[in-house]
Amino acid sequence: MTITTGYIISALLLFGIGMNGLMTCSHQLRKILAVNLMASGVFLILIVTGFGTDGSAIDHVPHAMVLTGIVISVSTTALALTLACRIQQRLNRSADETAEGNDDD
Amino acid sequence: MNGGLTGMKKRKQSMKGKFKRKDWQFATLTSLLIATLVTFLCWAILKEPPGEDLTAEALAPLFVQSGVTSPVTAILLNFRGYDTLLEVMVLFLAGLGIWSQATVDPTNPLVFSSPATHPTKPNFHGPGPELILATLVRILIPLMVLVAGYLTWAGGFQAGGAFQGGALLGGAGILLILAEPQRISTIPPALIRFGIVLGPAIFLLVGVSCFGYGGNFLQYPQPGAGSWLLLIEFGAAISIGITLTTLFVGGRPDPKRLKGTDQP
Amino acid sequence: MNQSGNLLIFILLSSLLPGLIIFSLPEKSHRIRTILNLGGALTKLSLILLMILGIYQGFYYEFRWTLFPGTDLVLNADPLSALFATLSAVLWLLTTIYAIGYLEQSPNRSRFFGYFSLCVSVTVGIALAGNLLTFLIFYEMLTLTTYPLVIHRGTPEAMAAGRVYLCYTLGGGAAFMAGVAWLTALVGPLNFHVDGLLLPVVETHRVSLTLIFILLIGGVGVKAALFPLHGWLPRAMVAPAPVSALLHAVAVVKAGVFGIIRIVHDIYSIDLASQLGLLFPLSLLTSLTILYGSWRALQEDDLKRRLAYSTISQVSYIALGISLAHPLAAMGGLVHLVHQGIMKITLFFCAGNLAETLGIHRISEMNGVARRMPLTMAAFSIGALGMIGLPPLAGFVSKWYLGLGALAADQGWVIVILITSTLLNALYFLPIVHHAWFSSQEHPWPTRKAGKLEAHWMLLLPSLITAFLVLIIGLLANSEMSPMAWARLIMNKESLQ
Amino acid sequence: MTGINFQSGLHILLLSSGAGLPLLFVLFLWWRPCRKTVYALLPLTTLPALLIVLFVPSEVVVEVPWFFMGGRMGIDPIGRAFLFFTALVWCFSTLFGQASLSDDPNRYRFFGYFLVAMAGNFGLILAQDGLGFYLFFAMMSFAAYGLIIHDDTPEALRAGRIYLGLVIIGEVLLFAALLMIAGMAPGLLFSTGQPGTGGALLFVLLFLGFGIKAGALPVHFWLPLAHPVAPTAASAVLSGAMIKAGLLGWLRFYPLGLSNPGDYGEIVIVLGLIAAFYGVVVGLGQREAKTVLAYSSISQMGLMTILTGCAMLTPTYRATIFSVIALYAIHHGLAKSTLFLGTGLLKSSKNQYSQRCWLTAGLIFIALTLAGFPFTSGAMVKTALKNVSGSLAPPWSGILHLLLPLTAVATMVLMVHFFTVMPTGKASSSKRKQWREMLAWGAGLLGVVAGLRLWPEAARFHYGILDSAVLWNGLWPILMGSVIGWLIHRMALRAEKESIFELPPGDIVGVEGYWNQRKIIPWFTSIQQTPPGDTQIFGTPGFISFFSKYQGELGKREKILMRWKVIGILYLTLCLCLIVLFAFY
Amino acid sequence: MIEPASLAPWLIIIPLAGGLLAFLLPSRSVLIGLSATVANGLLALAITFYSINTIPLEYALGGWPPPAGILLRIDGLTLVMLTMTAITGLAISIYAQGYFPARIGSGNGVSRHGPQQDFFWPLWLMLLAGLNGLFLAGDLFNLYVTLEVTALAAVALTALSGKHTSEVAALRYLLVSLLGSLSYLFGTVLLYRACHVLHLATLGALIVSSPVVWSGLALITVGLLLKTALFPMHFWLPPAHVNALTPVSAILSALVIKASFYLIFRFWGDVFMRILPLGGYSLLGGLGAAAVLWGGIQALRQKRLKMLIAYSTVAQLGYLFIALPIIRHDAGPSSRFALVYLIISHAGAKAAMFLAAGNVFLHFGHDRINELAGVKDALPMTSFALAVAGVSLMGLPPSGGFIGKWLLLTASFASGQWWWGIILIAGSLLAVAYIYRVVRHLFTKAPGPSSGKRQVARTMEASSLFLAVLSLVMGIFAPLVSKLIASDAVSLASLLAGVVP
Repeated sequence: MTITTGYIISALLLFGIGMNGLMTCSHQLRKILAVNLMASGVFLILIVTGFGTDGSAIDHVPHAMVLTGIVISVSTTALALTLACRIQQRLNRSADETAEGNDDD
Repeated sequence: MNGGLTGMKKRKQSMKGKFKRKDWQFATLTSLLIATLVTFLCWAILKEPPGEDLTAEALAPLFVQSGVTSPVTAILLNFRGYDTLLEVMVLFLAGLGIWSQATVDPTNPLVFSSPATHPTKPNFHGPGPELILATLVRILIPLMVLVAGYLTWAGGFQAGGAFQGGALLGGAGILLILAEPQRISTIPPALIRFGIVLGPAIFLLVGVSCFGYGGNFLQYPQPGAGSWLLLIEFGAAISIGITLTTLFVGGRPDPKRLKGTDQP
Repeated sequence: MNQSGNLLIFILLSSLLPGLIIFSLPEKSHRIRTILNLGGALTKLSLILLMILGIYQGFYYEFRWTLFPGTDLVLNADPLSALFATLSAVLWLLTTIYAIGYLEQSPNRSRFFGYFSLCVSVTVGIALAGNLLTFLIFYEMLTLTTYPLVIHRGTPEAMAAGRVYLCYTLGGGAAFMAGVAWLTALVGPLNFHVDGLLLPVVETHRVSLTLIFILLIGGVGVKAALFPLHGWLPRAMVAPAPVSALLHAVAVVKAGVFGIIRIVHDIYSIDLASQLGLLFPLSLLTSLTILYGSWRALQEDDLKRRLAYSTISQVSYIALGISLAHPLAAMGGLVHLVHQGIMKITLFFCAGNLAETLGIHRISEMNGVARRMPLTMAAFSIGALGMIGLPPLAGFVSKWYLGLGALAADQGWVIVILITSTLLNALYFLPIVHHAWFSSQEHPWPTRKAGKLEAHWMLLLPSLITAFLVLIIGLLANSEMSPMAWARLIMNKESLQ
Repeated sequence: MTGINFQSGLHILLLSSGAGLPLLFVLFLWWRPCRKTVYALLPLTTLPALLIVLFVPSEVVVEVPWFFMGGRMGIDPIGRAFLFFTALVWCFSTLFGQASLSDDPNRYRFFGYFLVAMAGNFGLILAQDGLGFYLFFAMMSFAAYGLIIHDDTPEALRAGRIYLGLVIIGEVLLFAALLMIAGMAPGLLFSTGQPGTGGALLFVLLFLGFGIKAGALPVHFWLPLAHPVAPTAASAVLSGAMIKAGLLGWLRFYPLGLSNPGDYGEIVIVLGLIAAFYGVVVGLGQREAKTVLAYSSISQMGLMTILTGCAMLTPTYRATIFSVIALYAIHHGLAKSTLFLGTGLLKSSKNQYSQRCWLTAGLIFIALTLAGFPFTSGAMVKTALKNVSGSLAPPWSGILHLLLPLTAVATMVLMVHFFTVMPTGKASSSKRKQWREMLAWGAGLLGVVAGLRLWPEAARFHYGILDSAVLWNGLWPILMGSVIGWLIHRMALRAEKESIFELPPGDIVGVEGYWNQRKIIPWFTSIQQTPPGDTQIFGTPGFISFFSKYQGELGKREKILMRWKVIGILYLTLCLCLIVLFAFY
Repeated sequence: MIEPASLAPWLIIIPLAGGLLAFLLPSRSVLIGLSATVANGLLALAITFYSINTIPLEYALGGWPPPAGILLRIDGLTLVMLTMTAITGLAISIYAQGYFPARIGSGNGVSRHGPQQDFFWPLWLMLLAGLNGLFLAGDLFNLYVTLEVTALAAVALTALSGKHTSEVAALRYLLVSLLGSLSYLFGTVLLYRACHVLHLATLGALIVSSPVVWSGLALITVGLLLKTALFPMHFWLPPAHVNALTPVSAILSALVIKASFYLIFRFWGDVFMRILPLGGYSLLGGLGAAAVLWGGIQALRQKRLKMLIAYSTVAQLGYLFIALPIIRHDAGPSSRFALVYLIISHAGAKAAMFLAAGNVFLHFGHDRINELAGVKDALPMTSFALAVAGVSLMGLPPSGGFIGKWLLLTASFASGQWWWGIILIAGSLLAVAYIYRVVRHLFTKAPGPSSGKRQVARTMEASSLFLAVLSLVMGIFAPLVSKLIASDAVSLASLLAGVVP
């Protein structure tokens, strides 16, 4: 019982930290990383759900769900990062133009 | 990618001063709320008596019909095959979304190396550290492909499968991109598109063909289920590999580049 | 028993279809548009006459379309709805002729006539509505179809008037919807022909029934231009003459009063309403409106605004008749529905003629106008005298029965109201007639083309016909086919049921 | 209507054409091409009325259910008498008017109104039910307005406006009265025997309603204003026939409406008396001939009011008193209209001396008949009046016995004053027109002379036997009146004024100026530009101004909501709230 | 006779296959896209027609019985949503087919807009597949995956327009939907821990109220509320809907928003109704009421037409949430029918309005409300579509919106919660105010000659008009829809047997 409680508590902590990061950081990249943290927290709990009382894995459905979840979070993170990069490139390009114009920035 | 991000950091400092005071209050309030939520969840989950596992009991007798020994793969491809189909579609969708975003020219040094590290040498192929990379590519890539193949095949009876194999292939792809951008960029985009579409298409076709055998959608004919799954596994692995590489590149190949106009 | 419900649908479609077709017509296809308009009007009239014959022989028409088990749209024809439907159909035919003449060269006529026919089909819909939900639907659609007509000219004042019009009518519509919803929640579907709908609920929900009554009358009162809610009517006079003629004298205003009649007679039934003590405040309000309308009409120099205020006061006669809770008074009110419609539309036609041919808008410019346009002014005078309530004309008949009903319901004070309002009517109508006939011309007017009629024949004919109708209805008040006899039939049917 | 023989068919035709023919002529007048011919045939319009009087028996009643609330036309004894002199008066006035207005530019308009008024007058006499009576009464009153303001002079317009105001008030009062009566006697039929249950309010309404038309005291002031301004034919008809309609109204409605008319009889008699003397006193103060005649009509109507009072007091003698009233009406109607026609003639006979003396002789004769000179219809009416007053209850018979001769004196005084202010010819008109007017006037004179003789009813009052007492009773009031009149004239001559004291015509109406200064009427009908959208309860400008005030505020709120931090907190609080709600469910 | 349930998977297969093909052959993407949408439309109608009186149906994917395999569930609500998505999607595709050439033809070359068209169709088809999958899904985790597919496709479509603002909005939208779906996933996990079953029907029957279940349902609900942009958390909707391409913003506001609301309605109105607290319903209702008022007021403030329409979406969503407490308290099917009617008519009207706004923007180059005077002469059909859609949004008869509002009003009064009724009426008055701001310009005369730049294709105007008229005359189809919903109520009655009123 103790192994799973340890996993559960750490998973919840991960989820909490991830959510806190998502809500408080204003930097795009930090937000995306925070989302990943949350996702991993959820996946950890999902895995633990499959474990029986004596730590041996009885139910494999959560494991399948974790696999699906991981792939989904990879794709969403990829899309998020691309968007973040394009926004940043556009900001830099406009920042450079303004930099040449006036150098206060 | 990190080249772009450094610019972002620069702009960040200038704004820092303005939000100092108010941020602090929001931050503490949010963390306080999250803390309460997490503690409540801990309490709830731990208090929970283990209920009897309906799905596991229902699944146990059916594993033998799944055509695959490893329970996870059985669930993944057979019992909840529809989920996996959609999951592959999600990956395809991510690739689609990234391709719709922008065009990227892999050979352009600015993209993959930040100016700070390689200010002087525009060309990538000179002697020195690149030599290590070149040899690595020559040795590792074939090995990675072999292991990926094994992993995908091993999925049938132990942990492994399409996604793990695909991930490995993706890694090989990224290595190739970093080492040989010119060679990679010569691949015609149509081929890349076909590669990406291959996996999901096979999965879909197999599912539809089940109708032919008189079953529901994704209901593989009983005796040969294993071989159908294997077919899906390999198709998926290949397209996952290619998709992951395009996800890393971050855009669709630049049509101008391919028409032989060599400006960077 | 749906003997021939589709007759009712044909009546509705006979103006709906031409309207939709006209919308799509290009601007210059004048001929087709006129044919469609007049054809629609004539078919509608003949169908309604057919319906009246049917009703006479005790035919029962009903058209039922169930939206949802428990809420269904019902159209059926009873004498009261036949009365209002005939009035709208007849006056629509005349106003269409008038409008064709009036809008000779003006822009976007297809849009105008499209909305015009839609509006009439909605009015007939209101007339034929079988339950309160159908009435609510058509009532709200009336706002939709009349708004574009009010702002037809597109000038800033028209837009401002349109805005005020929308505020009032939609506010009223919302209140009405709330009331109807609340009542349906309490009692279930509210069919007009089922008696004693509210009886089971009277003891327990006395307060909410009163609140609902206030909501319903408030909602319908906006269109019936009761006192606090009448602000939109004078301002809507910026609309072209045919609009103010048909809509603000007949269709929109009468729909409001028709609503009051339905609510008091068919939903609440007279004895329940009086038992709840609702009718006396209503009669007070309507009397207040009568006096206020006439008093404000006195102070208006613009002709159409004066007529608008007089409409406000005249319409409240009908509501007063209904609120006196006596068959005679109700008969007076019902027949005034027809009489006032015809008289007021004559006045608006003549006002339109004056504005169109001589460009006269203000009463002070009307000195000696009868010499220049004798026929129009004759019609105007007949209409005006009728409004005052001189014996041979239609106005007297309804005032007479209102008085009788008031006396029979021992509400003597109502006669004082009738008298003061007749005096006020005289005070604001007779000077117009006097200046027109007897004083000399002060303003230069466009010269009259030799040999031609004083105004376009299409403008003149409707006004003369309606003036003649006023005379005939007044004189032949007792004959079988007159509105008076029809009102009597309604009352007998009411008391019979 | 089936099975009626030819004769009753004729009666029905006559009855309906009594009021119908004049209206028909109005339509033809309106139609431009045949105006000339219609103008020539104008006198024919009174023919059907005369025929009705002569031929139609009184029990024939035309029932027309579809006509305006069920019209009933018929002729009863009073009606016949009234119709007799009304028809004659309208006939003579038409002849006179046709001649005098032959060259007037808007004569067709005048005769349009003239014929409508005529139709109204005949109609109200023939009508056998309240509503019919009210309908024709209104038609007549409103048409008379057109006659009064025919000359378009400022005074005419002023008189017209006052007349119209009073007429409308009268209409409204009668409307209320009829409603009350209709409540009691549903069909409003005059023939029904049982009495009504109306009280004081109904009496006041009826008295004032018809009093306006009959020139009863408080509401008489339109008469002296209207007569001088109206053309001669119109004023003749106005005072000759139209005033009597008010009287007929009283006679018809009092028995129908009032529960016991008796207790109002005294008031009516007193008012009648006051009117009789008041008319003469104020008449003396006038300078214009027609105004004097108007005031004499008021005093004569006062006498007739007394008679109605007597009828109300003694219901048993009602029939006889009614016939006496009828006689008086005939006598006064014919005399007064001929007087008016004569004054009109005098005005336009500038230099035909012979014609003038003929006229003056005729006028003097009529004045005498009015005053009750023996052997004339006046004497006969005076004796009838005395009989009636004799039959009254003690207190009133004595008073009337005393006062009646005095009224005769007063009338004579007024007549004398009338001759002193008789107009001298101002304008001369063409020979042919002059001749036709004289013809009309002559017919009138003949009517006055022979009128009552023809009337069968009159035989009962043993007309003019030669015993001395009756002669003296007839003569002394006239002599005394002429002496007083002459004395007053001399006093006026010494003071170089036409009359001893000056009174504006329409005595109490002078007060109207008072109203104008006080700005009561102007405020009431002031035409000022109303503020746009008078009650701005729902006016959206209010809503928009309120809204724009908070514009900035709302914008800021929305921006705050845009930030992630805030959303995060809201998100978490919402989640926790849900959990708490779960817990407590 | 075709067995209706067997048609269900095709509703997912066809769009997926179309998406793959359109990506594979970019040059013929338009043809593939259109044919796939048409096929999907026909299929949806066919399913509705065949299974009208045999619902609710279930289709086991892969042939495995419920607790093991994944189930597709078809009941009245699903059929209605499928048909709505099919028809609206078809109209939007017809519009898009005309839209892209018009943008390309506008001179700044193929380079920028060419690929947009190629990528629009595959993304749209994937979104359609996601939506159909979501409506059909009968499995809790499967819902998560379909939700993810829809969200990803929507974000990619939003970012398609390539403008900086649309990319920022797309990223924010993505992060928001990630937060939403992760909470949803977490909720699902917790529910799985409690009952170890993913199949909705059995889950609904088995579930027992316990702290884990509370937190699971709370997380699911909050995640879905965030994705439906209910009042306090609506910040991401206006920028995303406004800066996207016109057909995309129509898809987003008419269909994507409805998907997450459908889930909330499925959970709160159907599956978990038995154990959800009454306080929860009134909380949602309260938030809905706040959304109606706040959305209306903000819509009044907007200067641009698209922003106004976006905020009107926020307001109209408020109505849907107000309906939840009424459904909970009202026994009969009428309030349920009313909610469905509001959803359908809003979808039609909102899509029509966005398409019309797109036409205006395309033709005039701007959509500032105060300078819309010349619209009537330049684009008659579009102005008529705007007016008709406005009427339907206001909820004036004969539109479907009116019938929905009317039934909701009567249900709220019948169930004694009159305050929802008052909010409904206040909301419709606010709607009148902000719609009036737009419609008013249709009747004023254009000041100068209309300087329209680009010619708007007839099909584009026709499709927006078709949608607007459809939502207007929705009243007539009522009996058909009521039959579907009525049968739902029956199947629900059994489930609710034990419900404490």
